[in-house]
Parts: sequence; C-alpha cells; structure tokens
Amino acid sequence: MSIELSHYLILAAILFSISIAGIVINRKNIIILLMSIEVMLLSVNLNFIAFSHYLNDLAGQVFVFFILTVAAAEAAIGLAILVVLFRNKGSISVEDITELRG
Amino acid sequence: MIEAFIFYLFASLTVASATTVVTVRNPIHAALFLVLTFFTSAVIWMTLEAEFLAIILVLVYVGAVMVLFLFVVMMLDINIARMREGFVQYLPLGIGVALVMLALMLSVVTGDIFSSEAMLEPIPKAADYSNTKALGGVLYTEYVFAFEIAAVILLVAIVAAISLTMRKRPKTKYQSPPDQIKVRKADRLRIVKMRSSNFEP
Amino acid sequence: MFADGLLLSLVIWTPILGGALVLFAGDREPSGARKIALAVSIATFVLSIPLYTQFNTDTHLLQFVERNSWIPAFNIEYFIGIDGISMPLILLTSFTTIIVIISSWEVIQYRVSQYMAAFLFMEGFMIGTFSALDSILFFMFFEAMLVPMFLVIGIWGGANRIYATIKFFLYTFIGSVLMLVALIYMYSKTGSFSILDFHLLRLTMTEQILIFLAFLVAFAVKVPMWPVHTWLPDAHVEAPTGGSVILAAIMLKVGGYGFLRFSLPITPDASAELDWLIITMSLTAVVYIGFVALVQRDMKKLIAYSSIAHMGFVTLGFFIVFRIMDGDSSATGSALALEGGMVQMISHGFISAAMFLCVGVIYDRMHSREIADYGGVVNTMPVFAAFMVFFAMANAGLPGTSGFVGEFMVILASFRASFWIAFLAATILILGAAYTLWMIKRVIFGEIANDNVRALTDINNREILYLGILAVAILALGLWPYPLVEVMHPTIENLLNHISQSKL
Amino acid sequence: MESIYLAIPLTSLLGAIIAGFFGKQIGREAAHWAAILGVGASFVLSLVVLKDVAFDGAAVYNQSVYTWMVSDGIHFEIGFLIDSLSALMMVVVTSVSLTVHIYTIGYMQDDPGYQRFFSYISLFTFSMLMLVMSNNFLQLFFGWEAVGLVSYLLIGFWYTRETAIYANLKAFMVNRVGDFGFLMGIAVLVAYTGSLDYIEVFDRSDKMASATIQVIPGLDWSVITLACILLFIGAMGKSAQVPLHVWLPDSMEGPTPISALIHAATMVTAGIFMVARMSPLFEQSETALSVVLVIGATTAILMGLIGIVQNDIKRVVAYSTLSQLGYMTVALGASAYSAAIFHLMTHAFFKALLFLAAGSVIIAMHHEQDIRKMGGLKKYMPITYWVSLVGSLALIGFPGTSGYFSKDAILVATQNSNIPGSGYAYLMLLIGVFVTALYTFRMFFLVFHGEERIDESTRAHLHETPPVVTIPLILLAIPSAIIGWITIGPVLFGGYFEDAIIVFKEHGAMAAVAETFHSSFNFVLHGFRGLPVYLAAAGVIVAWVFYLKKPSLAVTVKEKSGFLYRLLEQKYYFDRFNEIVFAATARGVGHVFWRIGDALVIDGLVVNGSARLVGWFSGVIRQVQTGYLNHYAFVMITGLILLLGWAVLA
Amino acid sequence: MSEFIQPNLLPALPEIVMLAMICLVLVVDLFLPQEKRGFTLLLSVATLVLTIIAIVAVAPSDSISSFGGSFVLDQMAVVLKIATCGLSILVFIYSRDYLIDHDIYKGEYYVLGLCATLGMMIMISGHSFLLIYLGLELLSLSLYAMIAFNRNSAIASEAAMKYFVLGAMASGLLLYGISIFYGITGTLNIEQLAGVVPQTMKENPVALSFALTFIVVGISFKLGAVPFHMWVPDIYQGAPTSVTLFIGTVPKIAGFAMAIRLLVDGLSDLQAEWSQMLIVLAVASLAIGNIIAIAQTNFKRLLAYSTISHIGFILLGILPGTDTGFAAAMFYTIVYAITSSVAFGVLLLLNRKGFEAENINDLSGLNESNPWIAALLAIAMLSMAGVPPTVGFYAKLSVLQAVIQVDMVWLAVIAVLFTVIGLFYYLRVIKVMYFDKPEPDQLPTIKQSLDVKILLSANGLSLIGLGIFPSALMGYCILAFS
Repeated sequence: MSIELSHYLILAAILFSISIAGIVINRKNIIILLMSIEVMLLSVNLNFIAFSHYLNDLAGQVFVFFILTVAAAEAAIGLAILVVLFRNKGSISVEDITELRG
Repeated sequence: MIEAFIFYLFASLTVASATTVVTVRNPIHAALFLVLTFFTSAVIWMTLEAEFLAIILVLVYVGAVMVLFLFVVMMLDINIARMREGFVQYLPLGIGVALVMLALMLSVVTGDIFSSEAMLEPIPKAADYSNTKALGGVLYTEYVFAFEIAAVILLVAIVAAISLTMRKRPKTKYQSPPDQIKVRKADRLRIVKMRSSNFEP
Repeated sequence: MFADGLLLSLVIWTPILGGALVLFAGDREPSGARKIALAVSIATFVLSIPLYTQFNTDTHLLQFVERNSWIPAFNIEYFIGIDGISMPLILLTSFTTIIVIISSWEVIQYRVSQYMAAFLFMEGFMIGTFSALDSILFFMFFEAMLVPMFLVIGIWGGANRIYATIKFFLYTFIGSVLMLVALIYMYSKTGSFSILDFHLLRLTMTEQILIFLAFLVAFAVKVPMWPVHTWLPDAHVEAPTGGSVILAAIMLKVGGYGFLRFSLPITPDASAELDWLIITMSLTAVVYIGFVALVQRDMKKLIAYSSIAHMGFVTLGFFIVFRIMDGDSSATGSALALEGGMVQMISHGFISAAMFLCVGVIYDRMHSREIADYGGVVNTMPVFAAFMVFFAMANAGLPGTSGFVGEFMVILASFRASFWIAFLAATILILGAAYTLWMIKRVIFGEIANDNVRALTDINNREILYLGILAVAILALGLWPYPLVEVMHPTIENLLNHISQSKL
Repeated sequence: MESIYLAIPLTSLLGAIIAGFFGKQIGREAAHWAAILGVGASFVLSLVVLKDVAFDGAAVYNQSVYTWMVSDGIHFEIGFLIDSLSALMMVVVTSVSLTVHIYTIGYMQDDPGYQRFFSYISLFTFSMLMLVMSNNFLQLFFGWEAVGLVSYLLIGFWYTRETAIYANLKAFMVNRVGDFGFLMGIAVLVAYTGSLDYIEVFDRSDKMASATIQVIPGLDWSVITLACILLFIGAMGKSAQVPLHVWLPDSMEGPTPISALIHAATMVTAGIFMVARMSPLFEQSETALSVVLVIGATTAILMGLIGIVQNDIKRVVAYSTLSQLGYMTVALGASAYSAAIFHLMTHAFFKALLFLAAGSVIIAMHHEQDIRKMGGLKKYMPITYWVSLVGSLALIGFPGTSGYFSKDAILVATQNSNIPGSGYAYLMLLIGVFVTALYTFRMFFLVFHGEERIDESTRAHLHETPPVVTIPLILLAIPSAIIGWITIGPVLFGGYFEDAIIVFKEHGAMAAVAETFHSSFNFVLHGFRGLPVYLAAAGVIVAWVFYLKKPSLAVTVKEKSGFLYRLLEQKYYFDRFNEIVFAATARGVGHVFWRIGDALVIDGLVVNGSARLVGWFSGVIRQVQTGYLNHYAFVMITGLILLLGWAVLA
Repeated sequence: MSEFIQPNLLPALPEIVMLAMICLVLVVDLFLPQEKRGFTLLLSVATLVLTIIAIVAVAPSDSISSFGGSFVLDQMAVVLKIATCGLSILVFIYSRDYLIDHDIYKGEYYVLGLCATLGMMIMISGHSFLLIYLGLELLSLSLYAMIAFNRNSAIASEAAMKYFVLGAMASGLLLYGISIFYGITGTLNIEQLAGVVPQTMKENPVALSFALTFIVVGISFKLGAVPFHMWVPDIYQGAPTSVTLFIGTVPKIAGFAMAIRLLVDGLSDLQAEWSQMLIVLAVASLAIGNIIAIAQTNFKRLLAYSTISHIGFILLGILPGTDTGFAAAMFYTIVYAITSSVAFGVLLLLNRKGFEAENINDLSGLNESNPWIAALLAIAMLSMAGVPPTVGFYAKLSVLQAVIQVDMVWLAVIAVLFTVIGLFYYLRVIKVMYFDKPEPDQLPTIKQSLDVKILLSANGLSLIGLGIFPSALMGYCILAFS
C-alpha cells in the first residue's frame, strides 16, 4: 500500500472542511476564527506541496513559501486589530461585534 | 510501508488536533493544539520532500506566529466561561456544511486526474539534493519580484501593527535626550539672594 | 443670418447655456435672474422662428440637419434635424417657455435663479428631444429633462410634492429604460443608433412586438395613457404652475412624438398587430378618465385628468391609422388621423398651459386648489373669468378654438375605422364639456362663496399679457389651422407610405 | 355681392367686438349703438340679398371665403352658400335680432352687464348668420356650437343666480349630446363622400343610399339612414325635441330678450333649418324621415300638454315653443321642408312677439313671472295686450294670421304624407291644435283678463312699458299678423325653394297641399272646411270657461286628474330621470373609476403596492445581514457550495 | 536549473518608483512634527504623480511582459494604473480634513494608502497566480490596517475585524482554487495556464470547473458580489469615511483587473462555465444590492449596497466574454470609481470635528446652505442611477450593449428593471438635499478648503463632461481589449 497524491489531497480537503466548520460554528471567540483560517491555509499549503512533489516542480513550494510569509504578516495585523478591538469593546466575542448590521 | 504508516499516523493526528482546535473550550488549548497540528503537518511535508518549508513551518509558524497567538490570548484577559455558549446550536449546521463541502471536494480530488496513474510517484531526489538550495536559487532570480512584494507586505505588517497598537500613554514617563542636553544652568539652578541675617537679639 | 447647419443647434443650446448663466447669476439679485431668463427664452423663440419661416414644405426630407460624429465607439452621432412633425413642437416649446417665465415673474420668490434655470434647461432638453435623430441623443435629452422637472416639483411644489415627484420620475424612468434596451437591441442589428437607420431595419414579428412594447411602455407613461397615467394627476397637483404648464404643454407631447418617430416607423407590423391595444387604451383614456375627471375636487387634478383624456386622442389618431389604411397608405382618413393627432398635441399644448395658468392665477391669490373653496370668482375677477371661461370652452373642444380641430379630425378619421371607435371617441364632446364646465360653474359663476373670494383682485397686466397671448394662439389655431397642418403634409405622407409597407 | 355676403356676418361681429372689448371705455350708449348698427347693417344687407335671390333671381352663390385646413385631400373651407333658404333665414335672423336689440335697450337698462349683453347678442347674430350662410358642414358645426356657446353665456347671464348657472350648464350639456350625434353624422358623411361641402356631399350621396354599415354586428343598416338619424340627433338637441328638450324650459333663466331671440325665434330653429338644408339626404331615407316625423309629433303633443299646467309666463311660452318646434319637425318628417321653414319664419315673428310681450309684462310687474299673480293687465298695458292678442292668435292658428297659414300647411302635408308614422303624427298634431289654443289662451286670459291678483306694491307702479319696448312689439306684430298671407303663395308653392330643397316625387305631401292651394284667401276658406280651426276654437272656449268663466272648474279638474296632473307638472319626470340616471350615474361611475380604478387598483395595488412590496422585501432581507461574523461566513460558504455543486454536478 | 536571464525591469518602473517613494515617505515622515504633516501628504501625492509619469513614460504600444511572464504591461494595465493612481490622489486630498478632525492625520496612513495602491498596481499587472495573490494581500493588509486606523472607534475596529476574517477566508478559498489549478496544469503562470487549459478541458472538465469556482468566489469577494458581499455594507459603514472613500473607489479597479487577468487572460476557455456563474452572481448582486439599499438610512451603507448593485453591472459586462463586454466593464468600473469618489468626497466635506456625517438626513437642506456641493452630489447620484447626460448612463449603455450583443436581452431587461429600483434611493438622496428643510441651525456646514472644493468640483463636473464626451475614455477602454 503506497501513498498516492490523492491521499494528501484528501487530508487537505478534510482540514479545509474542518476549518470551515470551525468558522461557522464559532460565535464566541474570534481568536478561534483566526486559528481556523490558519488551518485553512495549512490545508492549501499541503495541497501545494503535494502537487509540487508529484509534479516535480518547485513553483508550488515557492508559493507555499510566500503564503507562509503573508500568513505571518496577516497574523500580525489580525492580532493587532484584535487588540484594538478588545480595547474598544472589551470583548472579542463574535456576538459582541454586531453593531454593524442590517 | 513505513511511509504509509507515518502518513496515516500523522494525518490522523493532524485531523484530530485540527478538530480539537475548532472545538476546544479554552483558546489557549486551541492554540496549543494548533501548534500540534503544525508539527504533524510539518512531518507530512517532510515525507513530500519539502524539508525547508517543513522547518520554516515549525520555526516561523510555531516559533513566532503561534507564540504571538498565545501572547495575545493571554494578554486579552478573556472570559473563558462564556466561550462555549451557543456552540451546540451551530454544531449541526457547521458539521453539515463541512460534510457537504468535504463531499464535493472529495468527489474531485479522488478523481482520475489525481489518481496514481495520472500522477506518478516522482523519482526520489538524489541524496545531495538540497531543497533549501533549490528554493533559494529561484527565489532571488525568477521570483525576485514576488520576493520584493513579500518584503513590502511584511513592511506593511510592521507599520500596521505598530500604528495600531503602539500608544503614547499620557502617563508614560520617558527621557528626551535633546532636552536634557539643551538644559542650561539657569534652568536648573536658581540662586536666591538672601540677606545675611543679623542675629540681633 | 445663420447657416442652416447651426441654427438648430443654437436653438437647443442657447437655453441650456442661458440656464447655466442664470444659475451662476445666483439669487443675490433675483430680478437679474428673471431678466436674463426672459431674455434667453425670447432669444430662443426668435431663433426658432426661422425654423418655421425657412421650412421647406415641399419635401418630407429632414431639414436643418446637423450630423457630426460624437461617440465613435458606438457609432453615436450628434445628429439633429427637423421635419414637419418636430418643427411645430419645437416652436411650441420655445413659445411656452416664454409664457412660463413671464408667469413666474412675481410668484416665485424662493431660489429664483434655480427655478428659472430649471425651465431653461428643460426647454433646451425638450427641443433637443424633438430634434434628435440619433436615438441615444434622443434618449439623453429624453431623460435629462426629467431632472429639472423633478427638482421643480420637489422644491417649489405643494404639500405632497415629494411623493408626487418621485412617482413622476420613477414612472417615467421605468418606461424609458426598457426603451433603452430596445434601442440597444436595434443597434446590435444595425450597428448604428441613427433613428433613420432604425426605420430601415427589417425585423421579425416577434422582435417587432417586443420592441414595440418596450417603446409603448416608455411613451405610454409619458403621454400618459391609461393605465399608466396615475403619476400625472399627482405631479400636476403638486407642481408649481410653471411646472404644470411645461409638463402638460410639452412633456406629454414627447410621448406622442415618440410614437411617431419610433413606434410607427420602426415597428409598423407590430403597430398594426397591436393597434387594438393602443386604441383600447386611448378610448379608455377618453371615457374612463372623462368620468374620473368629472368627480375631481381639486382643480389641477381635474385639468390633469382632462389632459389625459385629450392626449387619448393623440394616441388614438396615431394608431387608428392602421385600421383605416389596412395596407393602403392612400386610404382616405389615414393622413387625417395622424395630422389630427399632431394638431391635438399642439392645441393641447396651448389649452392645458392656459388652464393651468388660470388655476395658478387664483391659486396664487387664495392658496387653494379645491373647487369647493371657490365660487363666484367672476364677481371679483371679471377679466380673469372671461379668460377662464374661454379656455374652458377651448378645453371642451368648442369650434373656433384649437381644441376642436384635432378632436374633429380624429373623430372624422376614426369613423373610417369603426363606428364604435368614433362613437366612444366622440363622447369627449359630452364628457369634456361636463367636467370642464361643471368646474367653471362651481368656481367662476354663482354668488361670492366666501370672504376669501370677496377679497380677490382681478388679474394684473402681466397676467393679462400671458393669458391674452395664449388666447390669441388658441383662437388663431382654431380659426385657421391651415398653416400648421400644411407643414406636416409631406412628412405625414411619407410616414404613411413607410408604415404601410410591411417589414416582415 | 361677395363683399356683401362677407359684410353681413362681420358687421354683427364687429358690433360684438366693440361692445364686448371696449364696452367699458365707450359707455353704455355707444355700446348699444355699435351693436344695433352692426346688426342693423346685417339686416339691411340681408334684405338686399333676399331681394336679389327672391325677386331678381340671382344664381345660387356657393364660394369659399378661405381654406380653413386641407388634410388628407379633404378641403375644410369656410364659405357661403347663398340661396333661397339661406337668404330667407338671414332675413328672419337679422330682423328678429334687430328688434330684440332695440327692445333690449329698454329691457336691460338697469343691468350692470349692459354692454356685455349687447356684445353677446351681436355675437349670437354673427354665429347664427355663419350657421345659415354656411356652404359646408364644418362651418355649420362652427355656427352650431357658437350659437350654443352664446346661448350658454346668455342663459347664465345673471351668473350669480344658482338656477341660471344650473340652467346654462344643463343647456350646454344637453346640446352637447345632440352635437355628439351631429358630429357623428358629419363623420359618416365625410367617411363616405370624402367631403364637407354640401353640394359635393349631396352629389355623392347616392352611393351612401346603397351602402350598408354594421353598427351592431349582424345588422345591416343603410348608411344614409344612419347619417340622417345622427344628423337629426343634432337637430333634436338644438331644436329641443323629446327627449333632448329638457334644457329649453330651463333656459328661460336668461333675460327675456334672449328667450325671444335665441330660445324661440332663431337658434332653436337651427335644427329645423339644418334638416331642411339636408333635404337631399333625408329624402333618400324614408326610415329617417319616419323617425323625424314621430319624434316631432311626440314633442308637439307632449310639450303642449305641459304648457297647460305651467304658471310661469315665460315657461308657458317656452313649452309652446317646444310644441311648435315639434310641428316644424313633423313637417320635415313629412318631406314638407318648405312648410317647416315657412312655419319657422312665421313662428319666429309671433313667438318673438309673444316673448317680448311677456317680457314687457315682466318689466311692468317688476320681474314677477307667475301668471297666477297677474290678471286684468289689459287696462294697464293696452299696447302689450293687443300685440299679445295678435301673437296668441297667430300661435293658435287663427285663420288669416301668419300662424294659420304655416300650421295649416303642415297639417295638410302631414295628412297627405305617406311616410310611415304620418297617421300618428297627424292625430297628435290635431290634438295639439286644441292644446295650443288651450294653453295660449289660458295664459292670455290669466294675464290680461279676469280679476287682478297683483300685489299692491306692484300695482302702484304698474304702467305700460316705454316705447323702446313697445315699438319692437309693434314691429313684430305686423309680420305676425300678415306675413303668412303675403308669402305663403310664393314661398310654399311658387317654387321659391326649388334651388335649395329637394323633395322626391314619392314624398309628395307638399304637392298634395299645392293642389288645394289657389290663393291665400282661398287657403283661409279651405281652413274652415277642416277640423283644426274648430279644434282651436274649442281650445279657446275651454280656456275661457276654465280660467275666466268658472275658475273653480280648473281647480276641480286639477284635483280630479291627480296622477295625470302631477305627470304634467313634473314634465313627465324627464328632469328627475336625467338627474338620477345620467348625472348621478356619471358621478357614481366617476367615483368608482377614481376611487377604485385609479386610487385603489392602479395606484394602491400596482404602483404603491409594488413599491411597498419592494420596501417590505428590503426590510426583510436586510435581516440576513445580522452582524454576526460567522453568519457572514456561512452565507459565503453556502454560496461557494452552491456554485461548487453546480460546477461539479452539472 | 535553467540559465537565469536578467529580467527587464523597465515595465515595472512605476512600481519601483512607487516603492522607492514609499520608503522615502516613511522615513521623511518620521522626522516631521505633527504640524508639518502636510508635507507627508504632499510627498504622497508627489509619489502618485511620479508614478503616473512613470506609467506614461513606459507605456508600451503593445503588451510586454517581464519577470518570466509573471508581470505584464499592456494597454489595460496602463489605463487602469493611471486611473488607480489618479483616484488615489483624489482620495488622499479629500481625506485630509477628515483625518485632521479625527486625529488620525498621520504619516502611516499615507504609507498604508500608498502600499495599497502599490498592491493594486501589482494586481493589475500580475500575470501569475503568485503575483496576483501577493498584490491582493498587499492591498488587503493595508486596507485592514487603514480601516482600524482610528483606534478609538469601536465600529471601525469591528469593521476591520470583520473584513479581516472574511478577507482571510476568501484568500484561503482563492488559494485552494489556485492550488487545484496548479495541480491540474502544473503552472502558476497565467499565460502558460491558458495554453494548457484546452487540453485539460477534454480530459477533466469537472476538476477545472471545481477549481474555477474557487477563483470566481475569490474575485467575487474582492469585488463584493452577492453572496460574497456580506462584508461590504459593514465595512463601508464602520470604516472612517476617508477609508470608505478609498475602499469604495480604487480597489474596484483592481478587482476588475484581477477578474480580467484570471478569467479572461487565463481561463477564457472556461468562459462557458464562468459566464454561467457570473450571470447568477450578477443578477443576485443587482437584486440584493438595489433592494436592500432602499431600507438604508445611513448614507455610507446605502452607497455600500449601491456598490453591490454596480458590481452586478460590472459582472454583466464581463460575462458575455466579448471584447466589447470587457471594454464596457472596464469603462463602467472606472466611471463608477470616479462617481463614487464624488459621492464620498461630498460626504467627507460634511464632516467636522465631533460630528460624523453619515446619515442621509445629515444631507438635508444642503441645497440651502451650499447649492454647488449639493449639485455635485446630485450629479453623482444621477450618474450612479444612469441618468443621462451623466457618464453613468454611457457606462450602463455600454454594458447593456455588450449583453444584448450576445443575445441575452432578458438579462439586460432584468438589469434595467433593477436600475429603476436603484433610482429610487438615489432620488431619495437628492430629495433630502433639495426638498427637505432642516432646522435653520442644523444646516449642513461645509469646510472651506478651497483646494478640496476645486478638485471635487472638477471631479463632479467630469461626470457631466465625460457624459457629453465619453469618447476618449471609452476609446482607451476599447483599445485595451482589441
């Protein structure tokens, strides 16, 4: 029994689905949302790396490299916003940031 | 065989820890499980001969980003007790959406195009092959433009993070060297002329 | 004096630029704004006179044509010109604008420059609409004129003006957007937006019917035809007098003009196929609206409904043609019907303007449009009463006034189509007289109804001036419509020739 | 000649314009002189024209003045047709008008609207002249409506009176119903002949006679019949034939001079004139003639009966007018056009006379019009008394008076007519003769004879009216008495109307009359051999018995005949019927269309309804935007899943 | 490893100039005291002007690419970049007074703004998935920060957080799609992708459609098409008005460019598929945007929903897959950006210290106090509604023409009917300005910064000017796709 490409893809798909479930079910903590998004990016990265491997092409890995860079920057900004939000609202619950609606 | 074992072991670990991330009560636990997820993923990436990225993932992600997460979680004194309310309410919906999504994705990724016939297992790289070197080789040549942009992105992140979070509190005490240097004697020392006292009874 | 090539453009753009001038003159010196506006409107009228005097009545070809490339990407051109159909309407527009500006001289004290400018803009846009031969140019003017009117009703209107003006704008807009789709569709067939090219376009029956319906919505709203007429009473009631005058006298004509310029020549087969629809709607306008007008309590509303009924004759005249000629363009009565509709448009322009001005005159004094608030006005305002009765008679289609001519022509023609169509159309004789004269009875005649009426003062020279001008116009057209009808002949004949040939 | 023709209406118009627009500036006197001179000139010139036509045998003049419009090859002209008929009408119109003008000076002297009044009646004269002189349907319709307009203005002359302005609106509306038919009739003619010119239409009318039209699907109607009936509907409106007669009695709200001029002598006869003018058309349709006959006869009898129960002096005369118009209409229906016109002429004189006499009485009575409050006026107003007697005798057809000749001609013609319905008509006319005599002399006796029922204050000032009133009376009394004697020969039997009126051989009623006619005197004698004279005498006697000899008898009969009396008093409930059925229904329908059709369905349901629907929908779907971040994500994911599902499964 | 060829840096000159200037601004600003912040603004504007000059200088007559084909400079890129920079200048200048009043007049703001502009320029020129992704992220990250820039505003941070989470998720979705494309075709380069797709389509159309869907979702999110529009109203409302002005105008151009690069340049062979999807999205956008806008009382939110409906129109232009359609959509996008810059510009003028003008009612009586500004806003509203003779009409005309040209008349009819609904709320704005009469002491006041007024006037009048003479701009758009 050998590991095929599709195995990796399936794993990525599962991670992707988990992250989606995480985003949808979570209405209390934005940090968990951010983490879910990290999981989503992870699954994408897995895809790229698996393809890169099976295609024997480095571009996929390069892409992952940039995704990681961007994700780090993103996390920094996201957490900065989170801090600002917490300072203003005293909460980081999804339920409490519903002033804008309708 | 051993590859399969490793894959399945770490894959199941990844899935389990990822699931825990999104379901666990305490955000600190979630962050820690996310770290675990990254670790196990890094192992899987290793099996895919992406050693450099696997290391980066651990170093950059686990080492920096996740710590940042933990730091923020701890800094923002969050009421954990309230965190679980309403969880169950959305659970079926979340699971439903995820399952449908999964089904759709699986129907494609398990298709012929990605089967082992279409995508053959590549020949393993030579022992002297350095993934890091290869990446480095293209990063500064073919992808130099992208690389520069990535740099700008990081710059933006720095500027943004600082301008968003750095505050000049009114009570903060700080030194101002130019002012200190500019100080003249007259500013500090006041000579009070006093009449010498006559102790006259 | 001017090259042919420039005159029409001058007539279009003089009022628009003049309007901008008035706008920038501002309200610091309102009388200045008034004077500039009057000067501009008179200048426009003077400029438009050569359109009549130098008009060649021997040809159906377009005259005073200007054609320049404008938006090459879509082959849109600055293409204007006039024929026997549009020329009278242009003169009507430039004429009426003067009247409106004189009539607003003292009445409007709030934001005078904007008011005057709005009317000058409208004048330019309306003249542009009548002279545009490129459909996008037409559409541009067609839509643009809504904006000043929207503001005029909304800023200087009555209590319920906002509802009325938004209804007015939306109603008209909903019609025109479908027309736009039709225009673009035809562009995709011809590669040009020229109306003349559209005239030559061969379309299948389905296409024709759909395009026809799109045009119908646009123009029916504008005319307005039953059942898309309900914006008009509201708009009229709330509009300031000048707005009502322009609305009734000219804007409604754009719809009628549209039928002649677009619907009939572009989709003759669909027009013939669906003529029953228009005829039914027109007759409903005459009869149904006649009854509705009868029971109105608000004078402006009554006149507005009466406008709808009278405009029913326009559309009736335009579409009865298909019943009359039945494929034979020389059939007696067909030209009569079309020309009757045209004459009715011009005449209604004068009469409805006059009626609204009359209501405006007493509204300015009593600030009420309710018929019940009046009675015995003749005792205190005899000169005004004489004018009002005269205009009412014109509205009731008395021979000798212009109101008679168009109705007479259309009724005569429609008999060739069917006894019953003529019969229903002729009920306007009874209904028109009933609602108009009943109102006159209640407002003008009788004992002085209350102290407000007792305190009325008769019209001043300025009011006599503009009512007098209109009276003369109405009488002149009623006694000698020959010059008006004469200029239409070649165009109408050509049009008949054109629509009698199937495009299928 | 042309300039004379043109001058005839225009001088009147000029008078109207001067009196109307400059009346205030030039003063009352100048205004009435302007009007009178204008009409006087018209009268004199009309006489010249009549002389030309009648005695010098001038050829028929048929020319257009100017082209009103040309459309579709149809020439719409303004022009004159001067022949025997129009020449006669012009004289009748201008002469009566002139006398009325003069009379007005006295009648209206205290009225603030003096100049306006003169302007109106001059304008009326102009309009009426344009009507009778027309050579085409367009101008006919112009005049037709113009006289209607002036009538409207004059009935409502005293515009503060509620009844007056009600009456003028009613008059205009009822006339409009007639005009509706008239216009439709013109439309038929234009549709089938392509012309508006009388002569051209007449020339091309043959093909209408053979053509048919299906107005009601499945029923073929002769076009000419349709046209004639439609035209006749117009005549019914103007000439107040049942059921379009309702406006005429009410029109008495206007000043008396115009009752005489417009609502007795001239305008109301426009319908009669028109049908006579259209004789070439009517001759071709026996059905139409039959309709005319029946309507005329019905009007004659029904309106005469109402006259018996009226107490307002002017209304009695008004109903008498209606009845007499019925006579004329019968004559038309019997193809005795010339008799109709002849009666029109004599009637114009004696009815104007009666009206003006009534006006004279009214002036003297200080605008008291109720004959029950009069009586014994003979001694106060001798001139008025004598002229009224002349007028009354002429009206009842006393042998030798003008009315006798014309009425008898009609009776004989009807008797000899072979148009269906002539039997009925003849019977009605015979009864009518009795009724006419009855109401005429009822009024005459009640006003001038018997006990004085005048209230004291009025009696103190009661005296004969000034010469400006009585002179016109006398001027009218003369033709009322003698004109029949002089003119019956040439007009009816001398072929005077040969060029204007066409009668088919098979409709030879007039020919039958002509056989009995040898001279005027002979015609008077002939009268005594027939029933009508005796019936008239019976009427006078009954009136004498009821209202002079034994007034209690009248009261008894009135009480005995309960329903019948009420029926007459209520004018057969026509007004009530119109008020309820037409006016109220129209308003009701209007309300339904407005409130339900426009306001509820179109505006409420469709326009505002769709706006509200969009607004409501907007309010509902904006709730989707909950503000919850995970909801937003969920919507996005759902969108993604749907698109994915479509992409993968499709 | 293949021989490395020195890439041609010339096409990227504008970006290089800009980046250099950004660094300069960043450093210079550090040494400026608060009261001399105007110099930062000046320098930022100078940056954009220099960039425009650079764009014009390097503008090729034909398309040229560099960096291994991952960067392309063609007619479309030139026009869109000029529009981007030009509009950014407007945005920067309009924002000044607002920033001063709200104590966020800082150099970082301009640095972030410039970085966002740089990101957009990269998106416009990007010809590989990687570059487009990076440009997108550069733009997004800058925007996240800019939205939260007013640190004391609760709703601003809420908006930033929402935008951040949804934006990151959308990036994730886009990336997943890209990864699948990479897996199928083995390339990240758009041009190579276009070459490979036809072959793959025969073998596995489903996988392509699958991946395409993610791409479409990513684009739709960036543009704000229904149902990926949920962020738009909240962010428009919550962000500081100056940022809303930015978000509401320039990024639409980048979004359009991204759509063209990915869907047209890369995946035109899948036109049948994405066309179908865009139809659904376009109709939904038109419907939802116009309908919900009716119920809004907040002007910024109203404009947000209006944006959504305009995005529907832009998609309508793209979906026929014809050159005229793309040109029309491009024209529409630029016109929309110009128009909404007027609308937000006027709103910015109404703000003053301690008063956040954002409700429609805040506009009431504007004609009374400031007829000229009211007229400008009215023109903007009419242009958005597509009433001639404003340029908005030609934008709609050209899009409708493109739709009708491919025989989708029904779609055009739907579009125009929703336009009518849309007209209603635009009219309401005009109504409030012209017809409503507020208390005299509550008349809207306008700050008297002459430069802003002049610029805004020029901007507003350009709507009429372009309405009467749309040929030049339209010509450029058509040229870009011929």
